[in-house]
Amino acid sequence: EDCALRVTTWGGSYQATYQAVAQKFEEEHNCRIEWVVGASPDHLIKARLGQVDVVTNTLLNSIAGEKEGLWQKLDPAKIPNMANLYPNAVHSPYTVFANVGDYVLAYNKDTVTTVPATWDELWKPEYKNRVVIYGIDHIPTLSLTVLQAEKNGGSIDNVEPGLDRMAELIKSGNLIGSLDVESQMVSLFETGDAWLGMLATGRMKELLSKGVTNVSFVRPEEGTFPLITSVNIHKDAKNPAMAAAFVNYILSSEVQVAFATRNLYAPTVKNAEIPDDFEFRDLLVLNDAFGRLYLPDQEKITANKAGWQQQLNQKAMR
Amino acid sequence: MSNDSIQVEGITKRYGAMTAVDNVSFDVGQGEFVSLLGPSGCGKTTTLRMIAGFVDPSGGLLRVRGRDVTHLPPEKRDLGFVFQNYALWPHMTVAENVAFGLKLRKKNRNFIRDKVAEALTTTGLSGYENRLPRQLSGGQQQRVALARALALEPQVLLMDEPLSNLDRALRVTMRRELKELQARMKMTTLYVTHDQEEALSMSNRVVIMNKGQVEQVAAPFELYENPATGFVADFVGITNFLGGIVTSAEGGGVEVKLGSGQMLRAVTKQPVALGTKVRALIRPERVTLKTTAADGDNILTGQVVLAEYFGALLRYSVRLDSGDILRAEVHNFDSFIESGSRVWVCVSPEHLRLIPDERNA
Amino acid sequence: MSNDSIQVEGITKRYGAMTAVDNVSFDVGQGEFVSLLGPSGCGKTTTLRMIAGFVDPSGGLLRVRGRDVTHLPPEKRDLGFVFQNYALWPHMTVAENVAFGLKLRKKNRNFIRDKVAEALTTTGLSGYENRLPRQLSGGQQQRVALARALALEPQVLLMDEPLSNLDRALRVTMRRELKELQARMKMTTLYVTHDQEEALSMSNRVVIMNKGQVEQVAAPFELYENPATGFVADFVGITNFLGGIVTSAEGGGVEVKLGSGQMLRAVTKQPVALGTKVRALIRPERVTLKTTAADGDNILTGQVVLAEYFGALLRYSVRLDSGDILRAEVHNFDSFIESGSRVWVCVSPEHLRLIPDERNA
Amino acid sequence: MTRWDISSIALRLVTFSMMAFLIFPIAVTLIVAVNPREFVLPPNGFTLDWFRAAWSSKTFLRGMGVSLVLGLAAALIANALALPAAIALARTNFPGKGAINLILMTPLLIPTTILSLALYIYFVRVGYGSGLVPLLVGHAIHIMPYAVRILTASLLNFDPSYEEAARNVGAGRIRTLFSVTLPVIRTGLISSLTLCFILSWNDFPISVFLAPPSWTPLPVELYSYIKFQYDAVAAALASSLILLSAVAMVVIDRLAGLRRVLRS
Amino acid sequence: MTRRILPLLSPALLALLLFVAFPMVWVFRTSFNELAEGAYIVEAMTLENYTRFLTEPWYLVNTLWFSVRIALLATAISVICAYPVALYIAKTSGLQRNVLMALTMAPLLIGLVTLVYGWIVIFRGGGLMNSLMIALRVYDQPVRYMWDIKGVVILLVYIGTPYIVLSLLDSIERINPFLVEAARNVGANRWTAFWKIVFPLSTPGLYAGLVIVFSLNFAAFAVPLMIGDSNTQMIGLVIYREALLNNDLPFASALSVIMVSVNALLILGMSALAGRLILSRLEAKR
Ligand SMILES: Nc1ncnc2c1ncn2[C@@H]1O[C@H](COP(=O)(O)OP(=O)(O)OP(=O)(O)O)[C@@H](O)[C@H]1O
Ligand SMILES: Nc1ncnc2c1ncn2[C@@H]1O[C@H](COP(=O)(O)OP(=O)(O)OP(=O)(O)O)[C@@H](O)[C@H]1O
Ligand SMILES: [Mg+2]
Ligand SMILES: [Mg+2]
Repeated sequence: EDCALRVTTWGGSYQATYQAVAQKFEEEHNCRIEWVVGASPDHLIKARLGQVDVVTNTLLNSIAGEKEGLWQKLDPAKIPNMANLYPNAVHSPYTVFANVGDYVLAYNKDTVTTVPATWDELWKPEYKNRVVIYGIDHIPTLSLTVLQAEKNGGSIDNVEPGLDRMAELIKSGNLIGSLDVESQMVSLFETGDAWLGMLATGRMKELLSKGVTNVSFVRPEEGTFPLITSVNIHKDAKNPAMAAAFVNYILSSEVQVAFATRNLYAPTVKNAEIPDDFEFRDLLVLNDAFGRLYLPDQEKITANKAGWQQQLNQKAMR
Repeated sequence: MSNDSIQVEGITKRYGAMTAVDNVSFDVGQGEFVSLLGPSGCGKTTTLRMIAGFVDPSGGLLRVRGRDVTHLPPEKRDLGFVFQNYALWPHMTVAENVAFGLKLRKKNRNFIRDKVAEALTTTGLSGYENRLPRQLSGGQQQRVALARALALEPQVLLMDEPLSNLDRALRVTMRRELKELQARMKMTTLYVTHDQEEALSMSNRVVIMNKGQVEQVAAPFELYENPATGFVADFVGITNFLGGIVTSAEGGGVEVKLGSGQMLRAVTKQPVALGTKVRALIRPERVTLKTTAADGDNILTGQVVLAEYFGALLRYSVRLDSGDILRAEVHNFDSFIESGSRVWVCVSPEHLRLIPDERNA
Repeated sequence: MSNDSIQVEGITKRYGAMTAVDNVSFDVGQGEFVSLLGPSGCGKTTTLRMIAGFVDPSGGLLRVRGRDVTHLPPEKRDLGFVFQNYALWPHMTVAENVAFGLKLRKKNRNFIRDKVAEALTTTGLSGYENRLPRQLSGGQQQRVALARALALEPQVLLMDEPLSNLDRALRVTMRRELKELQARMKMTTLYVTHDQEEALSMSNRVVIMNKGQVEQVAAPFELYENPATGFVADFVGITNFLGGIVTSAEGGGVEVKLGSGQMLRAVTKQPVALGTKVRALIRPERVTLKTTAADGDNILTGQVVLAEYFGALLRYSVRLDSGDILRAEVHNFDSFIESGSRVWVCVSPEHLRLIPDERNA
Repeated sequence: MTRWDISSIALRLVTFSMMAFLIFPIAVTLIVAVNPREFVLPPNGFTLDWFRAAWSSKTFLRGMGVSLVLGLAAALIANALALPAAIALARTNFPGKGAINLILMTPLLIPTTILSLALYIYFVRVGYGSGLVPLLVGHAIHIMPYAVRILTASLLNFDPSYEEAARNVGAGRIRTLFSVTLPVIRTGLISSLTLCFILSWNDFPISVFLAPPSWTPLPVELYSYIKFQYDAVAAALASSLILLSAVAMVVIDRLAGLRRVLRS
Repeated sequence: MTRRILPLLSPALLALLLFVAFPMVWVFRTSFNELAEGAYIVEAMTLENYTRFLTEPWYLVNTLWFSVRIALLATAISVICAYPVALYIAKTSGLQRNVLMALTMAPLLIGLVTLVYGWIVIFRGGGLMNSLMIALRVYDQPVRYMWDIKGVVILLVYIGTPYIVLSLLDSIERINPFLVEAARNVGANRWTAFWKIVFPLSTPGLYAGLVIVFSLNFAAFAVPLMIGDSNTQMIGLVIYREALLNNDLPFASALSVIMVSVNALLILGMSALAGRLILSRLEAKR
């Protein structure tokens, strides 16, 4: 019989890794995988419409989907590899983390001579028009906002001080931009336009492997902001058993290592062994680094970010 | 198919408040050649376009071959048409323009080639096969438009001033060719022209239009010799009008007293009532001018005010003593009469026509 | 400004391999009315367009008002122009079309309004001010084109068949109006027409063109009575040609032996050498037809093969016994000669012209 | 009348500066595509690696194929729908014409993101969630207003007597359309088809939502690629496309030129 | 009349009904729903999404009015750039014409996504544009183009221009050359002949191009997304963000409804103006 499993993925290298490892799964289970390629929001929309079985998601999407009741519970009996997950890689009975990257503080070694130790560096006046961050509705920037709120006497429930700091940053003229397209940030570091800024580890690797030697990175003392890939099974999955099998496969050390070495997304299972000679080992958020991830309450962020953005816009523009 | 006639029954076309064609009726019998003649803007083109189906009539009925075609699409009417503004397809060569209709009829290639060559020869355009319309002179374009219609050998042919841009010599030739073709093929033909000579020489009958209405439908000779209205008399050929009142009428002889008091004698076919206001019509070529005193019936005196030379003819304008201007044409002349000369004007009673004076009726 | 003349000196226009205008020279003096007359496609429009500056000449020189304008842009030439295909601006109303040139000259509003009204009245278009060109009949559009040029009161006016789409009556009126306007304003006028009657009646001189070349430049009477070539004779008016050889020439009297052996006598002004091959020209209106035997000079016999009625004239085609076809026109007639009748053809020696036979020279 | 006067020189100047403006970034893209290290100017070397990578990527090649087929099909469908409407709009005046005009523009007024999302949801609801139909319909409907506008503009300058002449010699409406109307408005039609094709070729939001798994058009593939992988492969791909179309232009010109020679 | 028009219009109208009107019903309905906890959609009947936008001056000024202004500005510049090009191309033929056409279309053919490469190289702080301008002494400090509204406008112009060239070309080409000659003859120089004859007669094409490009600009999201930054609150981008990044479909739907209405009003205005000025005179009725 014709077995097909619909799995969402982002395009490009993520899909490439997926495809490379999926071949084995397809053969073993005699089931073809149909890749549903798209940007993160598409994944959610397609899930809403019941067009997918296994959803590779951002955590934000997973949370929204949970609230809408889109997912089915992940059954550890059918997904034995769940047992190997780090405890904080299990978000809920519906959502687990497939892999994790983080946003580090990248800097140009030629122009930033002392290694920055804190995210506050971004505000320093000497970096006028030299700083890049993600767009203000992206998770790392939202996290930075909450972080700043906490550092300035606020909290996630009183984010005003954080917003003020962000507005200050915007108005300071330090920012080259707050960007939506990650790859542009890479090129800004490459050309030397950007001296300091957030960068996902995956992008950092790209820079390094291109032979860019004057850009380095640091994980500031406050911690870094995680980039989480979560995974869900749709409640109306056509073949739940096969979906569970695939999730199990994603959590296998083989696939975990593949994503780590190819895309720099660190494993979320304890039993994945990264080769010691792996060139970019430092870039991976391994074992204990997990604990240092700055992960404010995602649900609160989700619920409030629209309001925050609007406030920030007003603060920054007036 | 045996009855290739056209009937136009009370057809009307309004553009907003303005009536371009007003309740026009006439018909063209099988194989007949009828001309639509009238002044600029009188509705000739509009009438023709309604028959061809390009303009929707506001009212009235059209029959072609006995069939009501008032609402038939143009391509179903099977009528040849020559456009006043040529309407040559700009993307096709001369040959392609002419061949298009034949191709639609799925004729074979050799047949088409021959017919195209024939039509182009008839219109004097051999050698221009591969030109595009914009590379042709005005007259050449007009001939292509004609060739395009003729190549289809239509049984019913409508033409809108197809020779207006041709020189006289070519026009005379084309006129002959057309007439001969029409006679040979027994084409039912409706011909719009503003050229009375063309209308008179080619037609079996002529429809005179004025301001959207039909003034008279008659055979050429009848039209010229017995115009129904002053408009027709004036429009078909040149006419002198002299207004007067009938003072005596006995048998065929009638006496008219002109405004100036002078008397004119006329021979009429229809009886005329005594005392009717009439206009006496005199064709210029019927006027004889003498530079010496003359005697007899219908002699008026006057002075030549203008002499125009047209090669084959001399046209004089004479101011009669009554003040009226009278035109006289002289053919086959050997001497000029100088402008300013005093002249005696003679018109024989047989050449005087009387029509009721509709101006103040 | 006192010298509003046009000189055309050896102007030539080639389109690829084809020469549309070939080394044409003539001139139009100040206030003169000159017509360009010739068959369709002979290069009239092209010549005019070169003078106006729309077409670049391939060679030759153009002077207007004594100044070399060969490479001047059209708007600097200050010439009125009436287009053969009207070229009305479709987005402007009739009044706007006419007013456009005046507006460019920065005239004040009242002045413009008056001039527009005047030009429209002259062309019989009052009441059509607010129509768009596509809402007009062919003839009306042509008159707008004329009004547009006249409103500017140009000192030099070029017109390309400006009356071709008008009915005869209107044409005659417009012709008069134009001529009168031209005379009053002393406009230097070059007038393209295919209508010989128009050319002859309006012009001071006529330029006859054929196949891109000038055949003759002459005053109308000269042209008609003394055509330089067979082409001119044939094109200007209708002519009968009879070929022969001069057998005796004494003073003004010449005897020509026709191909058929018959002798014709002619009176000539220029001396003719004995034995020259000539063509005798006879204008149809100079031919007298008799149905009874006649005697005297220049009598030929034949048979009427066609009788055409044109209202004011009857045209007969007579097959002479020699086989030649001879045309005769009769004006002021009272009876027809039936087709098939035997006739005697008389031509007086004064009405016979001789031209060298260039066909086999 | 090609004389050298100020206005024609100015026109030429403006045109050529505009051309420079239009191709400047393309030229830069070309340089980027042969530069071993992207974004660093002046170039620090020459490489065809990016081209090699672009042309050995099955994803891109397939994406290109999909976009090509999709673009052609969508352009044809859109124009087929638009042409009759354009004829009605250009030829006749009828009550409510302004409204119809606007209605025909609606796909242009709605943000593409929303339109495609709505279309996607709609198709899923009516049971055509996957397959090619939604993708094709989405593209065609989105580009239709462009076709309507351009064709209407074309037809406004069209002399209706050309059509009358064709109808008169016996061509039906359809035949007249193909033999006379379309050839006469050729430039407009080609503009419209080209524009429609290009719009479809470049479309991203509609394809993202409506493309079935194995039919991903090029822009989606490209976007997914550069979102995570920022190298000059995309630039190389773009450069190849420019070169290809340039070659096609020359070839078409030669062929068309040849035809003209053969004809005369 | 309707007998002749309906068959002509019905295919397009039917397609629009099926594939625009019906789907838009859903959008309209969604605009009254609610986003709960910033995450999931709850069926509701609330005007909240509309009032949130329409009662907030910040949105009205910085999003709606801002988008209209930018779209108008970019469209106007595109027209100014495109017109001479179309005029020039209309006069050429053969290879020259094909090459010019290819160059004009090239930006469209390549697509925005890849072109951004080139633009970054040109626009960035020490990029070609700044180097050139500083060398030409237009200004002496690098100016920001990338991630700035200047860059957005330049790119919108860059993309809009070819569309206008294309739609103008046909209208210009079909102008009967005699009409220009007639104008020159009554004393119009090239410039006047252009303004009084060529320009009015090209308005159908110009209008087509205007409407297309204005709508494209007004709804633009890809350009502001890639070239702009958070300050570039073009409404198209806001909708995109709300719908796809914030999952706020109800708000995005409401914004879409507002945007469609505004755009429709603007286009109606433009068409009324164009119709009044010229189009109605060119309509081919006999
Ligand atoms: N663009 C062109 N390319 C090639 N030949 C042309 C072109 N324009 C005109 N001709 C040719 O040049 C010749 C002269 O044309 P022109 O228009 O001057 O004739 P015309 O004397 O005005 O004729 P008509 O009385 O028919 O208008 C014609 O044979 C015509 O076919
Ligand atoms: N679309 C239109 N709108 C308004 N009036 C029109 C329209 N078309 C024609 N007319 C008017 O209708 C009348 C008749 O026009 P038509 O073209 O039939 O005249 P015509 O007899 O062919 O004249 P001509 O000999 O000048 O060609 C004219 O007065 C013209 O102005
Ligand atoms: Mg007419
Ligand atoms: Mg001519």
